Amino acid sequence: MFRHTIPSQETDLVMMAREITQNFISPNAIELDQRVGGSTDFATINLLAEHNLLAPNLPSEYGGLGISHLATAMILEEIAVGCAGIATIISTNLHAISPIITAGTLEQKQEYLPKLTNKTPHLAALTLIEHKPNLDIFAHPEAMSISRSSIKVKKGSEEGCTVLRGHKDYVMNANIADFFVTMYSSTPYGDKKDLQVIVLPMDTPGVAVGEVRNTLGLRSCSANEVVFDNVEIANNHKIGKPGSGLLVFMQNLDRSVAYTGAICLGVARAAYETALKTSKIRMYMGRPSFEESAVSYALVDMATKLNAARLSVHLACSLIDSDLDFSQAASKSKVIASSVAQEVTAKAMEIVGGRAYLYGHESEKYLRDAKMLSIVDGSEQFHRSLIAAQF
Amino acid sequence: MFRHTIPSQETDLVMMAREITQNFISPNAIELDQRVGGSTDFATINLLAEHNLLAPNLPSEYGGLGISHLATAMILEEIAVGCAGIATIISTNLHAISPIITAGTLEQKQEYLPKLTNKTPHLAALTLIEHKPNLDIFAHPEAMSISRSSIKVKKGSEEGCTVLRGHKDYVMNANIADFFVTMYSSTPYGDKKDLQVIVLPMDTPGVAVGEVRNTLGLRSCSANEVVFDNVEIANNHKIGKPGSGLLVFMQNLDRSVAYTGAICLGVARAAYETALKTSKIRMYMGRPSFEESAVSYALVDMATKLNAARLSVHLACSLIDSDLDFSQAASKSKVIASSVAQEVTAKAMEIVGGRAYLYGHESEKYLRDAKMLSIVDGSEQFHRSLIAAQF
Amino acid sequence: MDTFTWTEEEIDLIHEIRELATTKIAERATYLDSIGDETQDWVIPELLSRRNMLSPAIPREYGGRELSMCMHAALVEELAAGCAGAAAIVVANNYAVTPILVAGSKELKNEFLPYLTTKSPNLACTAINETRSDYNLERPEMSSEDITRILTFAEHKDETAIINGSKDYIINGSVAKFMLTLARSSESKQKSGLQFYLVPNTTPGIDVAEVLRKSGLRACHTVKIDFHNVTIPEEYKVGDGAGYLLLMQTFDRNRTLIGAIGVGVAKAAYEMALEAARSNQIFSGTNSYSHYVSSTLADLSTQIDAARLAVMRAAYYIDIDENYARVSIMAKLYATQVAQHVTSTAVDLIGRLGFFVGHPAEKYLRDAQMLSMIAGSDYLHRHILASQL
Amino acid sequence: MDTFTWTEEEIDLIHEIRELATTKIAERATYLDSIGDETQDWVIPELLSRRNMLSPAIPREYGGRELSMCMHAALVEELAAGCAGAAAIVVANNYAVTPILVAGSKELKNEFLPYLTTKSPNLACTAINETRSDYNLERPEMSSEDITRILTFAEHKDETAIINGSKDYIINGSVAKFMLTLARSSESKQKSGLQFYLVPNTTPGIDVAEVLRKSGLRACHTVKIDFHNVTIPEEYKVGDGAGYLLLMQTFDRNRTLIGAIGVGVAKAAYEMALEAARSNQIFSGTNSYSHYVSSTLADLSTQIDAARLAVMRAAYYIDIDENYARVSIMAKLYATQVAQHVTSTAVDLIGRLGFFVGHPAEKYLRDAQMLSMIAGSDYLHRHILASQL
Repeated sequence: MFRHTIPSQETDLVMMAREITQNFISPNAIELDQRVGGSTDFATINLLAEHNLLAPNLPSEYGGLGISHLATAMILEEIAVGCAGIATIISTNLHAISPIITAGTLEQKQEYLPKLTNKTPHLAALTLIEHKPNLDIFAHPEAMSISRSSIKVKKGSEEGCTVLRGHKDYVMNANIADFFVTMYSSTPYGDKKDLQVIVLPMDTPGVAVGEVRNTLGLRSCSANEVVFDNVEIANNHKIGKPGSGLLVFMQNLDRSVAYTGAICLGVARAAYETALKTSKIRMYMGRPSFEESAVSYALVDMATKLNAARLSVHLACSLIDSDLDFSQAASKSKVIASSVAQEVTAKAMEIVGGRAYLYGHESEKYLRDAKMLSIVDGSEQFHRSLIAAQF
Repeated sequence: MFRHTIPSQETDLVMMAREITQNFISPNAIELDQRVGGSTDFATINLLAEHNLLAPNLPSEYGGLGISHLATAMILEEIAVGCAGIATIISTNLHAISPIITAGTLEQKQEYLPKLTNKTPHLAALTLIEHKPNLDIFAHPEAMSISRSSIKVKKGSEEGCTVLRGHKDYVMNANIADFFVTMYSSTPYGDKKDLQVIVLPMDTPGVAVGEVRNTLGLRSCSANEVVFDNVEIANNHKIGKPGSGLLVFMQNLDRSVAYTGAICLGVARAAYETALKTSKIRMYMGRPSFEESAVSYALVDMATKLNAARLSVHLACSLIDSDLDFSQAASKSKVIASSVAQEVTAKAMEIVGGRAYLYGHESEKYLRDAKMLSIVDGSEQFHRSLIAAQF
Repeated sequence: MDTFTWTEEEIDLIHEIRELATTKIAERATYLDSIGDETQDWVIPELLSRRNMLSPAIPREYGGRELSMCMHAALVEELAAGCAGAAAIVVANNYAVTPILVAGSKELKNEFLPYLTTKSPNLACTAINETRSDYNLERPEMSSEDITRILTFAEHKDETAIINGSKDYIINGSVAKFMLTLARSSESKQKSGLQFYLVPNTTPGIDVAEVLRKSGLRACHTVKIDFHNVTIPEEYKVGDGAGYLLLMQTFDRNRTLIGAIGVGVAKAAYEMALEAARSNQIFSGTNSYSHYVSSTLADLSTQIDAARLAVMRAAYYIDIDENYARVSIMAKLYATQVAQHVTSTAVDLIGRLGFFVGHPAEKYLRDAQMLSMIAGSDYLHRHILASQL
Repeated sequence: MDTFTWTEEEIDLIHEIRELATTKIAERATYLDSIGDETQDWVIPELLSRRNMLSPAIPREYGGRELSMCMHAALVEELAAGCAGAAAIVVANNYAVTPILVAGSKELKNEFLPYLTTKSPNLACTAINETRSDYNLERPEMSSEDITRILTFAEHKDETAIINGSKDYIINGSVAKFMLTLARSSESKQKSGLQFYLVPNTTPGIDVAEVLRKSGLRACHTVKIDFHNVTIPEEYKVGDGAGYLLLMQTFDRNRTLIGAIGVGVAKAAYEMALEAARSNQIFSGTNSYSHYVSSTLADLSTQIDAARLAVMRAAYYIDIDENYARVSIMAKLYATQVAQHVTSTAVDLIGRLGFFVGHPAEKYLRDAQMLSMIAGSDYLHRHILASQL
C-alpha cells in the first residue's frame, strides 16, 4: 500500500468538506470552544446533514453516500482542520452505528441507520465504557472497565427482557442524539462473557440525559451523563448474540479508531499550518522567525512526522476497505496520530509564541483538542496493549 | 542542598585529576578504545596508583585519601571526560570494596582495603549478577538474576566451608584484579534469603579468568569470564551474615551507582564540549554552524540537561556523605545521568557531523561509552523499579 | 561541605504556606479557573497578605519578611503546588520590587515598599513588554532590533517625566498600587536609553486597554495598559540611566522564581497521579499496568527533583551573588519543560477523568503551558543562553 | 482505489532475498564487522551478483532486473535486515547508475551498465563529496557557499577531459569498475558549471588516498580518492551541462533507498528484541515487566510501519514520476530517526548481552547511526526541506 488514492467523486466530496470547513466551520470554532456548558452548533450539523456527511460511509441502501473508509477519514481530517469537536460528533456517529452495521439485525439496520442520512439531522451517541465519577480516583477505564458495569440488571417481566438501573457518564452526543449504543454486563463485575451491546432510542422510558460534562478539549462535541431508571430492554434492542458484547466492542473499536486518528491529523495539520504561516510573518530578532533554523527545522520535523502519521491512518482505512486484517494497523494509526498530534500542537504553540497562550487563540485550542483526542476511542497505552496482545 | 561544595584540598585533587586526564588519559583514549581484546593501560593505572586515586574515598587508616563521595564523584567525572573506561576501572574498585567497608570484618578490611592504596596498583573486581551466556536469549539480568545463580554449591570438608563450581561472566577488572567480590546462592534458583556475598583473592585455587568479552563501549575497562572449578570458600571469605547477600548487594549498589552517574556526566561533558568547539569552527552554509540556531539551541538544551543531571548526581553523593537517606536519590542520579548522556552524545554526533561517524573519532566513542554505561550498575529501567518500590 | 539546610522556622513557614496553598488558595483557584480571568479577584491576595506573603523578599525595615532567594523559591514552589496563578501574583510583585531594591532611592523604598507588606493587600507590577508590529509581511530594513526594542517614551520636562506608550502582558496590572514601567528616556535607540519609572496607579492617563484571557494561570489577572501623557515626578526614576542592566538583573533574578512555579505545578500533578495510582491499587502485584505506571512515575519524580535542584542552585547563586544569569536561565528552561512534560503525562496516567474541566490535572496542564510564555519564550531564553556557552 | 500489491513473482523474490540476507550475508557481515573495514571483501558482492542483485534497477536490455523503485526499496529493506552494509553496497551502485540511466548516452549505457549485471561481481561508485577546509576559524568572506561547492576541476582539451581534485566518503570506491565523478567543467562557480564524468577505474591517476574506518556499515568499504590528471574521453561526460539537476535528481531518488536501509535495520533490531522477549517468557502474565516491554515493542513496531509507509510512498512517487523531492527527504529523515531510536531501544530491551561485541543488536545500533552521515547530514536534509515548506 504505497499510496492511497480515492476515486474522483470521493475526491470531490473531500474538497467539498474542505470548502464547508473553510466557510462555515473554521470561522465559528473558537466561539464554540469558549461557550460554556455543551452548547451545540446546530447550524453546522444541519449543513453536514444537508450534504449527507453525518455518516458518509453508510451504504446507499440506507441513504448514505457509501464512500470508502479512506475517503471518510480524509473528510474527517478536513473537518477537524476547522474544528476537531465537530469532526468528533461525526466520528461518534460512525462509531455508534458500526456495531449495528456489523452485528445488528436487518430490522435494527432499517430502523436506525437511515436516521443519519436524513436531511434533518438525527445523531447517534455511544457509551461503551464505564467511568467512576470520583475525581480523586485513578480511572484507567480502558484497563479496568471494559468488562465491568455498575449498572444494575434484573430480569424484566417479559421473557428475555432486561431492566437496567444506573448511569453511564461522559457520553458524547448524548444531548443531541436520537438513539444511542451502549453496553452492560448481565452480572455485576462479572465475566467478559456477560457483556451485551444494545441500541436504544433516547426517548426510551426511563432514559434521561443528565449533567453536562465540560472537557479539556473537543468542546463543540458535548458530553453528558446518561441515567437509566428502570429501563426495560426488549430483545430487539440487543445487538449480537448473548455474550458477544466484548467481541462486538473490540471489533468496532478497531473499525472506528482510525477515524479518531484522522481527526488527530486534522488538528495537527491546523496547528502546523498556523505555525508555519505565523513563522513567516512574525519577527524574531529582526527577521521572520522562519529564517531561524531552530524554527524552520522544527517545522520540518513536524511535517515529516505528520506525514508518517497520515500514511499510517490511511493504511488502516485501506485495509478495512480491502477487507484485509486491519486490527493492528488501526491501533497503530491511533498511537502514532495521537502522539504526533500532541507533539505538533505543543511545538506549534512554542513557534507561534505570545498570543498563542491566550484563551481563544487557535493554537491553544489545538493543544487542548489534541490532548483530549488522546483518550477518545482508547488511550495510546491501551492501543499499545492491543498491539502487544498479538505478540 | 543547593550547591555542593568541597573543601579546597579536595578541589586540588579534582584539579589534579583534570590535569592527569588532559596530559595522560585523553591522548590515549582513542587508541585504547580500538585495541581489540581487552588490553589494559597499565601506565595510566600506575599513575593513578601513584596519586592514590584508585580508591580515593578509602579512609586514611587503610592508606586512602579519605575524601568525600562528592569529591570522588567529581574526580570520576574529570577522568571520564578523558576516558570513561579508565573511570570505570576506578568505579569498579569502589563498588567492589563497598561491601567490605559496610559489612566486612575488621580482618577483611585490613587484608583487602590497603591493596588499593598501595603505590603498586592492586585492583578489585566485582561480579554480583549472573548472565546467561546465550546470545539469543533476552537477559534482563537485573530483573531476573539477582537471586539466581547457576553456580553449583556443595558443602566442603571443613565445617562451614562451601565449594563452588560454575562461572560468572562479564566481570570487569577480572584480568587485572588482585581480588574480587562476588555473590552466590546456596540453593540453586533459590530464595533471596540464600544469597551470600564473598571476597576472594584472584589466586584462590580453582579460580580462573576465562575469555575476554568485547564490549560496545568502555573498552579500556576489560571484561572477562571467571570460572570456578571446585573453589573452597572458607568462612573468612564471606561478607556479612549468612543470608544477608541481597541486603549487602542492594545497599552497596545504592552507594556506588552515583559514581556511574558521575562517569555518565564526564562522557556527556566531553561530547558536549567537542560539539561546541566543532560548531564554532565547522562551516555550514557558509558560516560557523554555531550561528545556526538549530545548532546553538540544541547545545543550550544539552548544557541545561547536563547541568540538571550533575546536580542530581551531586545531591546523591552529598546525601551519602551526610549519612542521610540516599537510596532514592542514588537511583534517580543514575536514571537521569544515563539518559542525559545517551541523548547528549547522540546530539553531539549530529552536530559534529561527517567525521564523527568514523571509527576512531572521539564523538563516536562517546556515544558507545554512554550507551554501555546505561547498563553498568543496573539499567535505567531497573533503577526506576527501585524508585517505584518505595511508592 | 557547604550543604544548605533549612532552619526550623523556615521549615515551619514552608509547611504553613503549603497548608495555605493546598487548601484555601487551591479552592479559590479552582473557582477562578472555572469563571475565567476577566476580573481581578482579591481573595487570594488577601490570603497572602495575611501571611505577609505578597512580596516576602522585601527587607524587614519596610515590613517584609526579607527572605533569601532560596527560601523565596521554596515558598513559590509550595504556592504553585496549590495554584500556579497565585504563585505568579507573588512573582509579579517581586519583579516590580527588584528594581526598587537594587537601584531605588531610600525615599522610593520608604514610600512604596510598605504597600506590599500591609495586612490589606496591595499588588505591584512591571510594565515592560510591548505589543509589537511583529506581524509584518515585509522584512524590515533594520536588522538590529532585539528584545529591548521599547517604543514607550518618557519625555523629561520641568522635573517631571511624561510617559506615552502601550504595554502588554502585565500581570497584576489592572489594580497594581504602582507600576515599574520601562521606557526610553531619550531619542537614542540604543540600550543605554532605557529607564525604569515608578508609576503610581493613581496617576491620570493610565488606561486598561485590554484584559487578556489566558489559557492557564487564570488566578492572576493580566492586562494590556496604555499610557497617555502619564506625568510623574522626576524622582520616580529608578536607577538613573542603568535601565538595561537593571532590566537584565530583574529578569535574571526572577526567572528563577518562574522555574520554581514550574517545579510546584509539576509536583502537584505528580502527586495527584501517584495518589490516583495508589488509591486504585495500581501498585498491587497483580495489576498488569503496575510496572509501566510505576516506572513512568519514577521518571517524573526524577525529573522534578532535578528541576528543583536547578532552581535551588540558581537561587543560591543569587543569594551569594555569584554569576547567576546562566544558571537562572537553565533553571527556568529545565523546570518549565519538566512541568509541561509532567503535567501532560499525569493526565495520561490519571486517565479519562483527568481530561474533564474541574479535575485539577487538567488545570495543571494548562497552567504549565503558560510558563513558556511569561517572561519571554523558550526560544528567547535559548538565544540568550547560547551567547553565553 | 489504487492500492499497490506485489505480484507473486515479486513476493517470491522478496522471500529469496530475505533468506539470502539473513543467512549467508548476515553471517559474512558479522565477520566483516569484527575485523573492521580496512579492505574490500568480495563475498557479499559475489552473493549479490549471483542473484543479479548488485544493481537491480538496470533495465533488462543491459542484463538487469529493471525493478521499480518500490520493489527496489523492498529488497533493500530485506538486505538491510541482514546487513545494512550489504544494502549500502547496492544503494551505492544505484547512485552511480542513476545519472547514466537518466542522462547517459546509449553508448555509455551499453559499455558500462552490463558490468553490474554479470555473474562475476563488479561495483560502481559516485565521487561527489569533497573534504572541505570547513574547519577554519575565520569566517570566510563569501557567504554563498553551499552543498554544491565542488572544487574538483575538469579541463576539456583535445576531446578529452582531464580531472584533478579529491573526493571523500566514496562507498565501493577502491574497486569500482567505474566512478561517476562530479566536477566543475568551467571556471564558473555557479551551479551550472557542474558536470558528471564517468571515469573507468583503469584510468591512470586515480589514487586511494585514505581508507575510512567507520563506526558502522563496515561491510561496505569506503575510501577517499585523489584524482591526478585523470584523463578520459570527452564522450564520458554524462548529461552535458545539466550536472546540478542530475545531482539533485540522483540524490532525491536514492535518498529513498537510504530510508529503506533504515527500515531494514530497524526491523532486524525490533525482531531480535521481540524474539528475545518471547524466548524469555516476558509476555507471560506473571512477569512484572510484561506490560512495559510489550508496550515499548508496540511503539517500535508502530514507528517501523510508519517509516516503511513513508519510504514506500516516496518510491511510488518516483515510479509514477510525481514530484518526489519532498517526500523522499521526509522518508529518509523519518526512517533514519526511527532506525536510531529502534536500535537503541532494542539494545535496552535485550539487556546486558546486547551490549557485547558479536551480538547483532550492538551492530544494528552502530549501523543505524551511520545512516545519518551517508548522503548528507540530517541538518542538511532539514535545510533543503525547509525551503520547500
